[in-house]
Amino acid sequence: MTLGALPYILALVLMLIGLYVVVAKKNIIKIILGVCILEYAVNLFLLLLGYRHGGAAPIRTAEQADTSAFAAGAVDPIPQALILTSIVIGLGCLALMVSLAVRLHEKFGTFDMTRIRELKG
Amino acid sequence: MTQGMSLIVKTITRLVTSFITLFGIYIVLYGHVSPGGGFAGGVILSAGMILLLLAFGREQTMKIISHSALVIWDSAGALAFLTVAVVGYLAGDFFINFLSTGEPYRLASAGTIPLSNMAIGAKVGAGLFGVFLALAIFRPGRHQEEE
Amino acid sequence: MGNMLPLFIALPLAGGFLAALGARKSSLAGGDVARVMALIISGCLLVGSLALLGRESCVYWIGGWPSPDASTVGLSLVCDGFTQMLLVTVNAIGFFALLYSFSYIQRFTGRALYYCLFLILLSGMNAVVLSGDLFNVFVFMEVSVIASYALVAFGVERQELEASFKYVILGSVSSLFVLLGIGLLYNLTGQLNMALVADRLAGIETGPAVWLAAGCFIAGFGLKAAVVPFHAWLPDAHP
Amino acid sequence: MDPFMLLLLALLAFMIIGSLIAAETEDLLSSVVCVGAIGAGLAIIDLFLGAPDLAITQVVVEILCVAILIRVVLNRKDETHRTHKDTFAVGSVLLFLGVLLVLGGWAMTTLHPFGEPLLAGDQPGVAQQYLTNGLQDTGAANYVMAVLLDYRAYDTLGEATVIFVSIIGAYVILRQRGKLRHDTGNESDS
Repeated sequence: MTLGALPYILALVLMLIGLYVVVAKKNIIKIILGVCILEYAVNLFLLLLGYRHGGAAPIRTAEQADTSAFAAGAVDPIPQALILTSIVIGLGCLALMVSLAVRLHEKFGTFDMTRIRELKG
Repeated sequence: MTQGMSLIVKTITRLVTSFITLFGIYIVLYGHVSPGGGFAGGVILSAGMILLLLAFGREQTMKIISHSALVIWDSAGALAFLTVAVVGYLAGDFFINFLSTGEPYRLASAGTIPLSNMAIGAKVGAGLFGVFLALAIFRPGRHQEEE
Repeated sequence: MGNMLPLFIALPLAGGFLAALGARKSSLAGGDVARVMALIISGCLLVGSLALLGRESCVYWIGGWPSPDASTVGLSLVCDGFTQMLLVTVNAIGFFALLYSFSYIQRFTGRALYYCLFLILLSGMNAVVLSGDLFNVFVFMEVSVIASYALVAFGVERQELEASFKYVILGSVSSLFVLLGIGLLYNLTGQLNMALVADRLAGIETGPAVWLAAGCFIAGFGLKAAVVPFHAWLPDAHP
Repeated sequence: MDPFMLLLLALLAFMIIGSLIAAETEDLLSSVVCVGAIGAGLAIIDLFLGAPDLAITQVVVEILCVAILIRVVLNRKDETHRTHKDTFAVGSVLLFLGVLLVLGGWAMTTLHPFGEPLLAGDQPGVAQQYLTNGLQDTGAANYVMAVLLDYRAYDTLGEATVIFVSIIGAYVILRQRGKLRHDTGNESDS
């Protein structure tokens, strides 16, 4: 295993922890938090993909007049744009999941998935 | 929640909220020359209004901003962003940057990008605060007997 | 003819935003206006997709960005034979589902919001079918899928809420798998345009990273489409 | 190993430990707070990896998420942790995740290594074109905004629609009543 892949693998570990929470936990809020962790991990992975050693932020100031020097030293802007979109999508999903959780708690009086299944019908 | 928090919190909130709103507007307007942008600024605007809601309670806040006004701002922001795209379509291509790009590093540069940022900022600010307000005014168990 | 393509997305989106504007004022009138608008827009889309049928394939570049051979900076809408067929299918099913739902939706509150969600679902599906960019497919798949989460829970009864919650969780996890796959492909090829990604992938040898990306896409889209090993959520959500 | 890399690995370890605590703690409120700490760690990593836009957005979104989740968790009772634990199911899940970790880790060693993305070379990615031509093409000094709102503005239309439709969905789900009663006279939502 080379060192160059170590940050990727740590992001993968974070993803799998999120997946574990989603699959193994029975509490609605815990499951929502698991989806949040998974989303952070995927965002982190995309961010790690875009970095280059010693890279500067892709925001130019008036002092950086030389375009080719800037283009050779800045980090990749595409993953950042993708992550911004993905953060927004995650926030939308979170709003929807939280309102569903509130409604489920009102109807069943609990956040426990197993008891919600028992109560059905 | 209904009555709001203590006098200290209310006073501080009164002082701070205007600055939070100002910072949110700054982040929205300068998104194309410095870090930030419509989405981050919109979330800051909605966070300022959430602070108002938490400090003063929902009755006081809903006197200032009603729920239907929030829905209208939300849809209007989305429509404004779509309008930028459609005007570009009429001018040649969907989402073409139909304004001149101007001189870089100035506020009035980059063509349609500041317009889009403003539309997204209004939309996101109103929409997220609307969700929080809907969660706050949701009272559980009020119509349990109807089933 | 390619100039018509953005309207398949812009028209229902505008309808959806306008329908939400009318949702608060007076619910009954807002619902009726939204219904007429949804009917007109859906009919226009059906006619438009039928008119596209049988034409030669075309590519529409959004934003007017030039497309040099090596790499493309803009996003594209692609319309070839298969896309035309899918477009007709999506819009025909949308139109007839809308006709059927007129009487069904009468018994619910908040009908303007229903038409808003329906139109946005339709525009998301049209955009997924037309898109020529990997990340764009992801974004508009999220648009249509989030609208369908809300539509599953529209009656806010117990079983609808539970089914919708399961659907949201599985849907979110599967879209994150798709996003992971897109990230892997972007790292391998440096492109997001589908044609260019395929082009570059043919040039490099198929290593484990490509297999991981393929596995992510199969798991993600499989969960969304409920193909056989991933079908557990479907009976709950569509009773 | 240079200090930059050490710092990055320390922050990643912080995020992993935070997520483990969030997964295993029994109190929902502390779980929510742990997820907030993970988001803060992600914001710091954003700053280190040259993404100030993302850092701002991540911090404010984090605050909003934690505020919403705490609002939901407070004052709602919950007794999930008293239910039985199924050791066999947890064990099989862990086994499956371990297999995924080995396979995925093996695949990730064959990616372009960290810090050397596909930007230069004989077949450069599309990002190099954005970095070279962005200022002349769009006039925006912030290249992320140039990509987000000009080159790929259509994506951002989708993003705005996502947030719009999820807000409308939350309104729909939080309506007081789904079905009309017998008389259609008083129709109201939320």
